[in-house]
Amino acid sequence: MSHLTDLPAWAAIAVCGLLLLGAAMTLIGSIGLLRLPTFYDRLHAPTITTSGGTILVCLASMLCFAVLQSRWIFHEVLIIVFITVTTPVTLMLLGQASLYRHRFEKPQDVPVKPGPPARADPD
Amino acid sequence: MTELAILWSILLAQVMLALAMAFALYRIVKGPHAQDRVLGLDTLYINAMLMLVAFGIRTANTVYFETALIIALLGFVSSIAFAKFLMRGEIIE
Amino acid sequence: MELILSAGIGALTASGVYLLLRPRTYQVIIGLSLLSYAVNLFIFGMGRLRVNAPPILQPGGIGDLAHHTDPVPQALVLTAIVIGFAMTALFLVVILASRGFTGTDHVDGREPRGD
Amino acid sequence: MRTWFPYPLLSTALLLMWLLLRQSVAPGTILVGIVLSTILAWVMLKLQPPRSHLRRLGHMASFGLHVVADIARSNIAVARLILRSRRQPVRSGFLSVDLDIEDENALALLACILTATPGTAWLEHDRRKKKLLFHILDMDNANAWRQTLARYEASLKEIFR
Amino acid sequence: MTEWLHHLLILPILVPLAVAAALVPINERERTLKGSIGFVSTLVVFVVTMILMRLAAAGEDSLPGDGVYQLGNWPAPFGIVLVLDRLSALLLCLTSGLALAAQVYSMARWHTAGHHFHSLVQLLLAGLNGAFLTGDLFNLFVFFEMMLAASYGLLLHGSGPLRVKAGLHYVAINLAASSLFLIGVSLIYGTTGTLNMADLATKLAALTPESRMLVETGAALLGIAFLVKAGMWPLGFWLPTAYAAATPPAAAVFAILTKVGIYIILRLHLLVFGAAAGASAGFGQSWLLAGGMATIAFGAIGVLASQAMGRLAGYSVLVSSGTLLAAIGLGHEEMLAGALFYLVSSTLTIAAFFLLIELVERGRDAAADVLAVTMEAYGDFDQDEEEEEAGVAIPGTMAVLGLCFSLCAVLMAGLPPLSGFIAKFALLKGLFDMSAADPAMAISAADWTYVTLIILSGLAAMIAMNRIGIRTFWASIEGTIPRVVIIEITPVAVLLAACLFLSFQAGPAMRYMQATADDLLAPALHSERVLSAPRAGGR
Amino acid sequence: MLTIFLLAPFGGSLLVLFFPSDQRGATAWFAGAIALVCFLLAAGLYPFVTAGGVLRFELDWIPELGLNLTLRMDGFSWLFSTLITAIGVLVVLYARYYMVAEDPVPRFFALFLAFMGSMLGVVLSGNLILLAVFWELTSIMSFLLIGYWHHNAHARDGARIALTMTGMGGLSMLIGLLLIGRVVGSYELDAVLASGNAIRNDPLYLPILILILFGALTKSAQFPFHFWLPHAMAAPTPVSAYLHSATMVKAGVFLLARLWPVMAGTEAWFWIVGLAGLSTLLLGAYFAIFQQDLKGLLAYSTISHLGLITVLLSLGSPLAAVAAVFHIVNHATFKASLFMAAGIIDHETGTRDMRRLSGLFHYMPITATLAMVASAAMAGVPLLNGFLSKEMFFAEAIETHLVNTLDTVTPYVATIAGMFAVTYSLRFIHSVFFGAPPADLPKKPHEPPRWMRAPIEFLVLACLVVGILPGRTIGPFLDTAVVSILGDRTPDYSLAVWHGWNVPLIMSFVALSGGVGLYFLMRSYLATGIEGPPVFRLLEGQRIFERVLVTLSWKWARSLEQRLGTRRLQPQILLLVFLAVSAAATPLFLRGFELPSLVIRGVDPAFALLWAIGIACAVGAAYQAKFHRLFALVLLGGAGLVTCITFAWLSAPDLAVTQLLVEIVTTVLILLGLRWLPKPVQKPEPEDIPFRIRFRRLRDLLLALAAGGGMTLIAYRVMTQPASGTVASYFLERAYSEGGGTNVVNVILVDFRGFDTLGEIAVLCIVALTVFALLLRFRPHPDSQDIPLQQRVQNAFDDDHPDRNAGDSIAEYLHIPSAIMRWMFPVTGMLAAYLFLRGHDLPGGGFAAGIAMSIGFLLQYMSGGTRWVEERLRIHPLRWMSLGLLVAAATGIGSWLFGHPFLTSHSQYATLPIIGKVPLASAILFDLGVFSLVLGATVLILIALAHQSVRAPRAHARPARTEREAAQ
Ligand code: NA
Ligand code: NA
Repeated sequence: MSHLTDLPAWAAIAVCGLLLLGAAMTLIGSIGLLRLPTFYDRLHAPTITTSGGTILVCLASMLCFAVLQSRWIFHEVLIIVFITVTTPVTLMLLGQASLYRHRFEKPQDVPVKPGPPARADPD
Repeated sequence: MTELAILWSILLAQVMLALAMAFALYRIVKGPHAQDRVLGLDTLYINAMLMLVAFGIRTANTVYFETALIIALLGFVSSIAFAKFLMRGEIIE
Repeated sequence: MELILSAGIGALTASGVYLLLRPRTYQVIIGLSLLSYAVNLFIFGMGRLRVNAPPILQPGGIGDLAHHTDPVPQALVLTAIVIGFAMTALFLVVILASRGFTGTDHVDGREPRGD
Repeated sequence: MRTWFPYPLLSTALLLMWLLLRQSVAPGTILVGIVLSTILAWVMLKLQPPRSHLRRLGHMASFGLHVVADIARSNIAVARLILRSRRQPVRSGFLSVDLDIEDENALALLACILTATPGTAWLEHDRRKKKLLFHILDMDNANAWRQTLARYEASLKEIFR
Repeated sequence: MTEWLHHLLILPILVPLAVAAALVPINERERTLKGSIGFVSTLVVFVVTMILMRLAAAGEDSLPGDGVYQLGNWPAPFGIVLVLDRLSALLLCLTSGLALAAQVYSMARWHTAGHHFHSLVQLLLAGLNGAFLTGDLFNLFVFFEMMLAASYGLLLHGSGPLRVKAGLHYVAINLAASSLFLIGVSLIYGTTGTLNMADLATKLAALTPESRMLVETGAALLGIAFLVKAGMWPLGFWLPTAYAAATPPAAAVFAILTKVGIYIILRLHLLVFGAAAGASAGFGQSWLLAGGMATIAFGAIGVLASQAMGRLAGYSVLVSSGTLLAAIGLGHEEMLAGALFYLVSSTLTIAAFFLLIELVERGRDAAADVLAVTMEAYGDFDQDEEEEEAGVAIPGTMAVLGLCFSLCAVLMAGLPPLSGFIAKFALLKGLFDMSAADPAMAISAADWTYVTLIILSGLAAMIAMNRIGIRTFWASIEGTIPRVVIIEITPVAVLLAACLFLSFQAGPAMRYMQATADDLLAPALHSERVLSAPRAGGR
Repeated sequence: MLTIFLLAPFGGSLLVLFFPSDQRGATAWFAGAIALVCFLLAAGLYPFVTAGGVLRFELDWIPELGLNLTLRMDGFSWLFSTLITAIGVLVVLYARYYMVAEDPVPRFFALFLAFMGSMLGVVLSGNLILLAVFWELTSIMSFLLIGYWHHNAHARDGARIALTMTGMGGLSMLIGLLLIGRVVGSYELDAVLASGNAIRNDPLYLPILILILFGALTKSAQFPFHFWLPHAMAAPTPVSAYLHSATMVKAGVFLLARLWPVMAGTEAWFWIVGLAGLSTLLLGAYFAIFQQDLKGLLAYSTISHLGLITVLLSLGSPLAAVAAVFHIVNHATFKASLFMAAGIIDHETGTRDMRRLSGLFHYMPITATLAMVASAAMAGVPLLNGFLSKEMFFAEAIETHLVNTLDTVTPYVATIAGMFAVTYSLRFIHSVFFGAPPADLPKKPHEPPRWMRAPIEFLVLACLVVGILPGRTIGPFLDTAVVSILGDRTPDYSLAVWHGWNVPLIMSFVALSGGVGLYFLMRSYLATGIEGPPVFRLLEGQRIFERVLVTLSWKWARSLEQRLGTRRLQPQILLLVFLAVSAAATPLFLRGFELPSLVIRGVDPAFALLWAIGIACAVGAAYQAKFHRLFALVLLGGAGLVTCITFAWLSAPDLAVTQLLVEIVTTVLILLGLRWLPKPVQKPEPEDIPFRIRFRRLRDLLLALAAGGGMTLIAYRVMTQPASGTVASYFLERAYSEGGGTNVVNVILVDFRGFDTLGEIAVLCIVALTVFALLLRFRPHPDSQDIPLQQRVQNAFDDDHPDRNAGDSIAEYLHIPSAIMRWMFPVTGMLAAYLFLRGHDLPGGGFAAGIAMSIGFLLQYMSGGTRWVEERLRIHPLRWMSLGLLVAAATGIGSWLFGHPFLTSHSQYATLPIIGKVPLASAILFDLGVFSLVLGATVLILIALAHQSVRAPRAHARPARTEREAAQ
């Protein structure tokens, strides 16, 4: 079902290794999401996936196709770049939204707004 | 032999990625905050994207790359829409 | 593969239908979306399932069903997705308008008596 | 030149993206890429994004390498933290630091870097007070993070000036 | 020359589509311009469909390209083909005629009630024409959706709580039905490997039992989807509410919407599940019969129970649907021509009635303040109150309205001598004649039930129209005379005149219907025509 | 000739409509002239119909259905035609004076002439269906005539009841006639009249008989369908005079006589017709005695006399038939004159109430005399025409026709009815013209105008002449009529005044003396002034009928409508799903569905896990959609993502791409909408949920499981079945060589089945327009008009701090993210361009590109807000849409130039300098149209929805501006 057997052994090992490592990092990231106790802690978990996991898996893919098609082209780079650029947006917005909600609901748990002191009960 | 090893390791990688997706789903279901669910969904998207890349390696076919690329570039749009909704109660002001 | 996918289609259908029968407009729109996933997958399945046989030919090549999956259901699903998207948008706006006029999100435009 | 290519860096990046996507460096592809990236840059002109003037591209490369190394290190660190978290709960917390960067693009880049680095999460930046609130997973490393941030700040100020 | 004539087949779809597209960016302030363009477009379509009907009447051989138009020059069953025969030509003509009337009517005031009215009418026209013309099941779905989407737009035209509530139900039910449509079509593709109706007809007899079972399942689901559109009891409760809530010109065009469902059922029933279908012949007939009869009964009850004319008209649509469905379900070939005649006559009548209702109700004094409330409820004219064209209170307005109303009543009740009567007479004659040649074949209980229902539904219409007519025209003499613009009453008059024409020219009309019925009863010829049509040019 | 005869009244009717309404005289003269012409024509046609002659005329109408305009005049129809036209002339003349100047007479005379024409049509029809046509026309016209004074509630009621009753009868008769047509094989009267035996021996005879009799008896106001007739009195008197004498009610007996040769003579006929006739004869006469209204009395007398005619026809003997025909004529003459007399009395005194009238002889002696003669004819006094036919009736009544009770009682009933007739006739005369002078009449009575009386004079003269010299006057005409019905069965009969002392004469004597006696016996009772007969007064047919009608057609109909239908959505969808499941299950069940053996082959654990997630998402979304909307939306996204991965996994990269993009837009769309929905209801405690709701949920759950299970079974069944030869091979073989692309899916979309795509983008266009139009009229509910809570809190925070400006919170929130999001715009554009250009060869295409680009716009809206974006970018979604649809259509039309059908694709490669080979498939142009439309439509939908936030809080301030903004 696949032409992966056409890979030379070194490449095959490298591809498999990178892929497994990437998958493992991703899994660890998700475990973090599963295990970490607070939202702000969990906010860190996906970054393992987006940095470690994505880079490793994409490297595996690049290597694989580069060897298979004998062309040194890495369009997976785009995935890495895009993920790196877009994830912060999500996380920043989510983190701030969470912060706002916490300040509104349980102000004692989170730091007040840097700058002027926030009212405990804004409404 | 190599063939078998390759297949097994890719399969293992895919199962790990699927498990990662399952954990993300757990976070979606468990919450407890809305932001946790959104974070879970975002992670689910990224895991799914990696799953696709892995699938591309497994089938040695590059046509699945576009989907992964689009997740990478545009997958965050729904997440930030959620985030903005949580923050402001509406997403376009 | 077939078993898993059919079970998935069944679950999506059942969830969608259940929501379709519920009284809140939001439930109905989520139900319609789920149902449209199920239907799209069903149409897709009618071309039989194949792994790694996308209907993309080698340049200059002539395809056949032995090496490629059936492209027709895929084309149908694409059309169905687009139409489904359009209809979701329309339905959404209709339920918003209904809410605006009636004040309730009940599908009948008024809260049920005695419930 | 400015009228044709209002954002040279953007145009270049877009062209590069185009070439990567098309997986080809044939003259035709390049030509189409140049046309497209030029058009898109013109459209971008209407959105009036903040402009930045980049200096010292050499410095940028070394900065990049540093960042990659940092990311790799924290990946491992955080992975370990997660895996042991059941036995030994993480000690996380908020950190507020002064951040004296004005350039929006530099700030955006910093945000990307910090977010891409596991263990830190950019939360809130106050433009007026020039303070950044971020969250770190391992409070034991708080000082290390402060130093890293200061280093990044300095580098970015070098580059965006 | 013939080459160019061939393209006539696609014009009924293409002209309104392109015109609609062109109308979209024109500013809404230029409503008259938009309306005029739309009118010209519909007129062109009407003329084209008239030509097509004339050609079809002369026989399929005289049609360009044998009446088959291969889109993209791909032959059936691979590509999508448009198939013109007497039946589709008839319905095309009817559709564009109705659209023309509705369009003229709307230009007096209703097109100001919201945006993009004329585009939506054009798109509805394109969708309807496509549904009547296409020979491909999935393409039928697409045109169905086009038609439905446009009908959603037209139903919601003018907005307001009543329309929106009705629209919500209408959309929800039709979306569910569309899912069934998709499931049915894909199931049929999955088992037979084809989407072309004519091709399907040839394949059905040779299917394995398993495949047959699955195809029948698909067909059953398709049937439900069409029956929802046709308003069969108990799937059509949405219809009276929705039709009554729509603006008059929209409702008038909607008169043909239910007929699309019936058209497809008729087509598939005779083409695919005809005698040549082997073990599947006559599939679902008893369901149609029972459902159709229940629909007549329910429609008649609703007609009696209606206080408002809009609902009455909506229920009349149901009666009309039920009559046709049950006629198909009875399976007497002799009734087919009568059924087609009935279809045309009842559609024209109901459309005219929908247009008339608003004119009549405008003048009702007692209802004036109620109307004001409904105006509020409908949200009419709350924003776009433009300079109203001077409503000329033509002398004898009430007389003209009364005359039109009486004609509608006579037509709807099936009283002589108008086409409503002729239609019912033709149906019943077909029913009684079916076994006259063979004395052993008695009139069955189902036949008697059908006859009774037809008669009773006519009676119900008579009683209800009588009641409402007396209340409106006789009891409230003090009511203000409604301000009716000539271009509002003209479409009504023209539609009714069409019924009169149909009554006096019933002979030629029946000949056409009979020829149509003969076509439909020869599905093998149809299939062969579709599948063996030559491709244009050397490709 | 016959056509002119028939067309004249209808044509005249149309012309009369155009007379000005104040020209009473001219209108009447014109109408009278028409009627006179008709009468003269009829008279002139007499030579053609003597001695069994028949005049025929045939014009094709619907030969396919055996329905032609066959007109046929024989002696009988000639007699009727003459009667109709002659009395028509007289009534017009009478009406000229009767109608007051204010009445809009053109309408009256138009209806009158049309009615006359319809009645002529009934008698002249040579085709049964044509007869039915005219029959119903008489019902409709009489309805309009009775309701002529529609401002009067009685007139409206009377008209309605008349129409309902006779209309019902007509419908029933139609079925009967259709059945005759089935038996005979033709509707032509000649053929039918020749097939008497076939009809009587057919198993369908009884249904035919019942159906036709129902029609005839209702029309002739026979018991128990008689009650509409008295109420028809609300009509202007000329109308009553016409309807009750020569027309309308006579149509029923006309039909009985017309079909007498083919239907009569059987036991069933005898019983049904006889029983109806006898009871009508007796009851009508009895009721007539007790009426207080002059016209009411005459109406019941009409009913009674029609009963008499019916009895005669029921007997089945030719002699009786002769008597029937004779009495039809006689009754017409005296009844018309009596009605006119009653009208004059009404006209001159202002009332028809016998309690108020008396002693009028003094004021109008001539009218009184005329009325007396006419009533004498009605009572059957010798030397008047009524006496003759009544004698014939008595003679037939004592004959034995069939041995049964009915036949035995006939003579007694006949005598008693005769007695009653004398009584009411006497009452009519005595109470109106004799006695003390009238006290408080609305008007002072005097003789009517000369010409108003003329018709009565003429008719009374006819009564006398016929009564004295029957053989010389009516004899030959009656003979002509009778021969045409009976043919060679025509019996010998004599029309002499004196037949010697025989039983009928004794019966007449008994009736006369008994009647007079009865009148004087009852005077005291009648003087009490109670309206209606004792006992029966309480049993008023009309009221019962009204009750039944209201109950059936209103109360029951309404409750049935509610029971059998619903206006709620949930039951409708429940039914839909239930029927769909049943419909799909039926073939499976009937054809023996067998589950294919479960073959677990190639199960991929990752795929299985993927779907475990998908299923969990779906079920979770179903569970949460009511109480946690956001949660459900997240889960919906999860299910969509799994669907997307599945498409990619199973060799459908195009689907994966499209599904993903649509998924994103849909999520954003629903989030945009969430703001306008009310707060979700609070989740109740489980024990608080009533049983009814639990039951409903369980029921819905079971149905949903059935639907889902069914889909699973069918899907599995088909997917495990080997594929049959599909059309797909054709596409795979030709996609590159003839379609010019390697991505077969895209080639199908833009070439093989490009027409689908054209339709699909049209759908998108329609929806966008609808959404846009609907949102322009969007009125947010007051609850959601305010800005959301979060924003209020944040705005308050900004306001409360002196060092912050309004809007700082959001600005800070988006500060860095928006910098990144802005740079994403050109990147998205590049992606769209890429997706678009590779579509024909690799996954992508116009649709995907369009959606991707619209997401680019969406991002800018999210980061900068509506105003910010629209100050910088001028987006014209409507133009994009229009352009897209036009380009796609124009590309299709382009192929006409090459002599090919619409949408034929032309692909070739052009070699350009530097760029090299470029594919120039017209399909790409088509795809460009798709791109443009999708971009425009998606952006329009999203922006229109987003604009509500801008517009809502200030909806009243500046609605126009935001509309304009949205329109751009
Ligand atoms: Na980070
Ligand atoms: Na008196």
